[in-house]
Amino acid sequence: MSAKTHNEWESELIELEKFIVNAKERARKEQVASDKALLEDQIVKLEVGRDKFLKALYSNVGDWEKVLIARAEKRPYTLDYVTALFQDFVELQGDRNGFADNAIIGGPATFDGRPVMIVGHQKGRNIHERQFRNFAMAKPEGYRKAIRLFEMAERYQMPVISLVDTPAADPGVESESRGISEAIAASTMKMFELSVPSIAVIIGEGGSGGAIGIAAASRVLMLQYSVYSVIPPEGCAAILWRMPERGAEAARALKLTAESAQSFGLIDEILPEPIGGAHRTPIEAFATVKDAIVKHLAELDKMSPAEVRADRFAKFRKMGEFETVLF
Amino acid sequence: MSAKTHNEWESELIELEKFIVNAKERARKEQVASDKALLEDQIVKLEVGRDKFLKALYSNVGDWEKVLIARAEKRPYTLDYVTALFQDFVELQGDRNGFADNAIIGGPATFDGRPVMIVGHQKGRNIHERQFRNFAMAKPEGYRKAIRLFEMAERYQMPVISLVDTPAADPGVESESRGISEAIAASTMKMFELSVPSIAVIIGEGGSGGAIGIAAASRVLMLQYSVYSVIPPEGCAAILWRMPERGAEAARALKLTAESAQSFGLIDEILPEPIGGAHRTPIEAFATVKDAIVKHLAELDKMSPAEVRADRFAKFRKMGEFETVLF
Amino acid sequence: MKQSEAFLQCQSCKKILFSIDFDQNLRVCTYCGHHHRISAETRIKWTFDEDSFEELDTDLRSGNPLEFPDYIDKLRLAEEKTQKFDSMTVGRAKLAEMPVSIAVADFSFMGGSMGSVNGEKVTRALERGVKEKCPVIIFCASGGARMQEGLLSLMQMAKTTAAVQQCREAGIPYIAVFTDPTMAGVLASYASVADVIIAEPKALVGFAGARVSKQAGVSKVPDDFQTAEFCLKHGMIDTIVPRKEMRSVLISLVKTLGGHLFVEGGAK
Amino acid sequence: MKQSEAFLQCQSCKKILFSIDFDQNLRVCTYCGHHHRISAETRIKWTFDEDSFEELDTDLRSGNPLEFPDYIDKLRLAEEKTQKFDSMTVGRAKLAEMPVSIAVADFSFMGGSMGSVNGEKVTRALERGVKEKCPVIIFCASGGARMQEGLLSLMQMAKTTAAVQQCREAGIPYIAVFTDPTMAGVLASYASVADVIIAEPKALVGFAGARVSKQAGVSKVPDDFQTAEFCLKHGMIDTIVPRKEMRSVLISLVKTLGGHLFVEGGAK
Ligand SMILES: [Zn+2]
Ligand SMILES: [Zn+2]
Repeated sequence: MSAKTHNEWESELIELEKFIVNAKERARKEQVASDKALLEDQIVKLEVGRDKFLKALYSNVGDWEKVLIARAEKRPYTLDYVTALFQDFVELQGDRNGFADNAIIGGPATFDGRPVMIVGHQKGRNIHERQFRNFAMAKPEGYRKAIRLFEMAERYQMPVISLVDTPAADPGVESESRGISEAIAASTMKMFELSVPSIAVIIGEGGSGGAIGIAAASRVLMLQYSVYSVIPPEGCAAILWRMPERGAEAARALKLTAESAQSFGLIDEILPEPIGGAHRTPIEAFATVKDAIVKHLAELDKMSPAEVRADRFAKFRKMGEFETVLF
Repeated sequence: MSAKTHNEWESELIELEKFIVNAKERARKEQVASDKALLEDQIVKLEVGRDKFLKALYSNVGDWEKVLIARAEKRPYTLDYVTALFQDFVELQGDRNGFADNAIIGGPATFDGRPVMIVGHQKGRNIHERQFRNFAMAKPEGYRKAIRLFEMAERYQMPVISLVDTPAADPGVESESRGISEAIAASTMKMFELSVPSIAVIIGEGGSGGAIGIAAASRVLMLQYSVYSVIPPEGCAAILWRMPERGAEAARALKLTAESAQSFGLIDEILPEPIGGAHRTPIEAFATVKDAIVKHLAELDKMSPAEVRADRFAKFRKMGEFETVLF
Repeated sequence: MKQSEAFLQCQSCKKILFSIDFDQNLRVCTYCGHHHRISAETRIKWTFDEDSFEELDTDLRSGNPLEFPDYIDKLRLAEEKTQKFDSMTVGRAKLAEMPVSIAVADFSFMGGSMGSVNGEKVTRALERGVKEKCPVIIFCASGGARMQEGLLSLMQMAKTTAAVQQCREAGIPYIAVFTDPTMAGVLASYASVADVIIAEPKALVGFAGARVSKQAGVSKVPDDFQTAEFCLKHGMIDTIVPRKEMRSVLISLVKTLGGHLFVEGGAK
Repeated sequence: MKQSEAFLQCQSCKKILFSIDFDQNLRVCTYCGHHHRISAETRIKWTFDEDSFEELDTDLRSGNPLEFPDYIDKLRLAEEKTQKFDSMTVGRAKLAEMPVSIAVADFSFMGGSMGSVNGEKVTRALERGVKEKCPVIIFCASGGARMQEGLLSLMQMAKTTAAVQQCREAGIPYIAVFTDPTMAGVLASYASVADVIIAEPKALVGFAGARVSKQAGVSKVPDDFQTAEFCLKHGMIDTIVPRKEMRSVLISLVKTLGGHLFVEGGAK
């Protein structure tokens, strides 16, 4: 039986870590020197054990477990990257059409000494935040805000950095009535119009149409344990077998991992995560993402605006796998 | 005391016309030949009198009376012009953002053998139509639809013909919440972006911001008895004297006539109406409007796309009257 | 519709119709006006100039890149049933002598779902418009992206949308017609960014399947939710056109929006 | 605010404030946070680099083209009161050494209404951005178009909006700040089409005056109707920024959006 949440999958590790914390507390309080030394000795051994366990657990992460890691609530979210990697960020809000969205955030900032435009899905860590962010499921106004920011980026020659992390676009009646489909399509199309370079990083969940609306970029990078899928595995299982609980099986069938995406030529690079995942050592994940963006921007900087456009079109034009039949 | 409605102002004429119709009916039914001849003789005299009266009434139309004529419910509306002057019209609807507006209509059509894009305010003739058209007061979605049509006109090299006939933009809470101001401004701005020629004809009421949103054209023409104003005269009277009923006085103060607009260099041509107004002989008004559009399009056709833009900018750039003080 | 020789039953109002009348009325119920689904061939025959259609790209066939369970079986079944490799039929046609590039979907092939072949054919139809300087008309019918091709299917959304952008850039008008049903991945890509969107009456048009909306805890759903009429009311489509007027409306649109592409007697 | 030597009263919460504190707090009430209206000079002093402002176009003065009743009297009164010819103060300034073209409105001159002079000054400020390749910042405060100049005032909406279009075309970022109040003809023209729109907290922002909305039979009006907060909720502005953070937010925006205009140490 597969784990249902990231915490469940990591439960033994988490127990072990809790145990070590308690042991350290006991050691700190222990007055008798010999007992304290004994305890400290045990802690070292426990930590070695923990490290081994961690390495073992993360040396063989299954497709479904990647889904769990990608969704982990401890995982760094868009605003964590913004805080860590960018300066001068001013969040710009609103679609200028009557609505505001909190599942997609964005605005101009300085990155590595140059102006860029950031757009990204934002998840929440507690129930209040999650509701405020609508579980990172953007409504039409989120994509229309993105379009506005993309247009600004084009006018003022700022590369676009988009951070993708959504289970899906919002499927509610309101979103439907304001044209969620059109908003996604128009945002995707706008990304192809850009003559400034764009880089999309799938930092967590790349959830179908909700993701592609801000992911049609010059370069698409995926963190090692992020996932990118045409449909959530539970939804796939519900359609195939009428059993949403067979998500793990569907996850394998859907080939939603970074390796698979790379093997089909759909992404440009996999960004390795620290052992134990981005959530365990965020500072390393931030550095990896930063270096990757710097590197790819440097390559894209060599292109003329027309080349940037042509390169992006060519990249997506090739996507697809089919046979050609001879009659 | 000024008339309050167009019907009130024309009341004697309308009575006279009714009397003639009745007399004709009596003449038709009259069996006695001599009596019939007498009646017919009277009718000829009545008609001569009617023509004289009509000419006298319309030879001296005051500013306020122009407001009444511009608002007359018998006056030809946008769709009347569309039917009379255009072929292949397909009405395109929706702002593609969640909302539809019936106060502004538009779509592509053939005019004088060439494709054009039509955008215009639409009034209603009965209470049901008037409500459906929101009294020609467009909501944000009306201007956003216009923007969409302007963009299509630009892409497919179609001149824009806009027909202006609105008391004002919709001032309700819904319009405010969806950004009526932004919609008007964005639509006005989009008109300046166009490199295709544009012609706006004020066919009735040119009501402040509601009008300008679709009237920032290469050429602005006004029908003789249409009005174009920064504020409805009643609104002006309410602000100035706290007496909306002093509209006639305000109408004179506001200088909202075609002659005045022309004298300040704000419009390009006054299109004369038939005696008795466009509503009395619409076919003549249609011909006048058609000829004027053909003529101005022919002039604009001589310009390159860049010249069309530059010409429009230069035209509006000059508008304004002020003094320069020497220190 | 259930067919029994000379009679059949309307799928909507369940009234009994004569087969001959039904076809003469373009498979629109004479009682309730329900527009029944039709094949791509029938659609093309009823819409474009007689014998003007030239089919292209018939050699594209889906593989099974993900080795997705049961996919190949489902594909072969659909191929056998329809004698085609995909739901999309594409090629050149004419409307009142004006050349157009067309793509016409047939829902009966795996629910019109968009996999690599589908996306490629749509992309080529749009590109053909750019290359041959003629307007593009796409009749949509799809349940969405093809799950069995995973992320490859999702990328068809980006690929086809990019092709629409190139049409815009090149001044090529693109008209989409939403037929029953036009959903999800197709609606959220090339379908919704057409210059002009026409829908057939009562066509189902929406982003999320009813199941998803229900899961999302959607309680109050309007009666006309996810219909063409709902879309029109919400400004998402331009107009609803009954099947029998479709051809003449398309002619007007191609003539006006495509006017810059044509000179007297043919393409520039 | 009513001033009586060392004390004054907050216009919103009516609490008594020390004049010195009040100025040090940028005329924001320390109790309720109400942002009181300030003059253009004060605004410029508190926002831009010290002594960087160079005022321009001070020679423009309104005439009375329509010979509108009482207009000249009202104008002369306002001129006397403010020692200016118009509510708009325009010129060059700097933000953290970066050159900007600015226009700052003062509501106390005839309610900041936009006549020919006002429109001309805004237009010139925007054009200056294009000519001198620097970002444009406009602080808005206006009741709307100036009725007394009739159609000439309405055309200022088109003229100023056209100037914004030219900024966009030339790659010149334009930031608008809505201060209390930003209404009607100004809101429906250059103000609303800025790249970035910032509002001061609780600023009145709307299209139709309360009187018009009432005439239109508007019954249910939300509590925050026509406030900056209402606009933010409805996606019409980017952010609400308290006066004391305004300078630093503007610096970030000019630095990022205007980055392509600057090289180390000054304008390109
Ligand atoms: Zn039926
Ligand atoms: Zn206070």
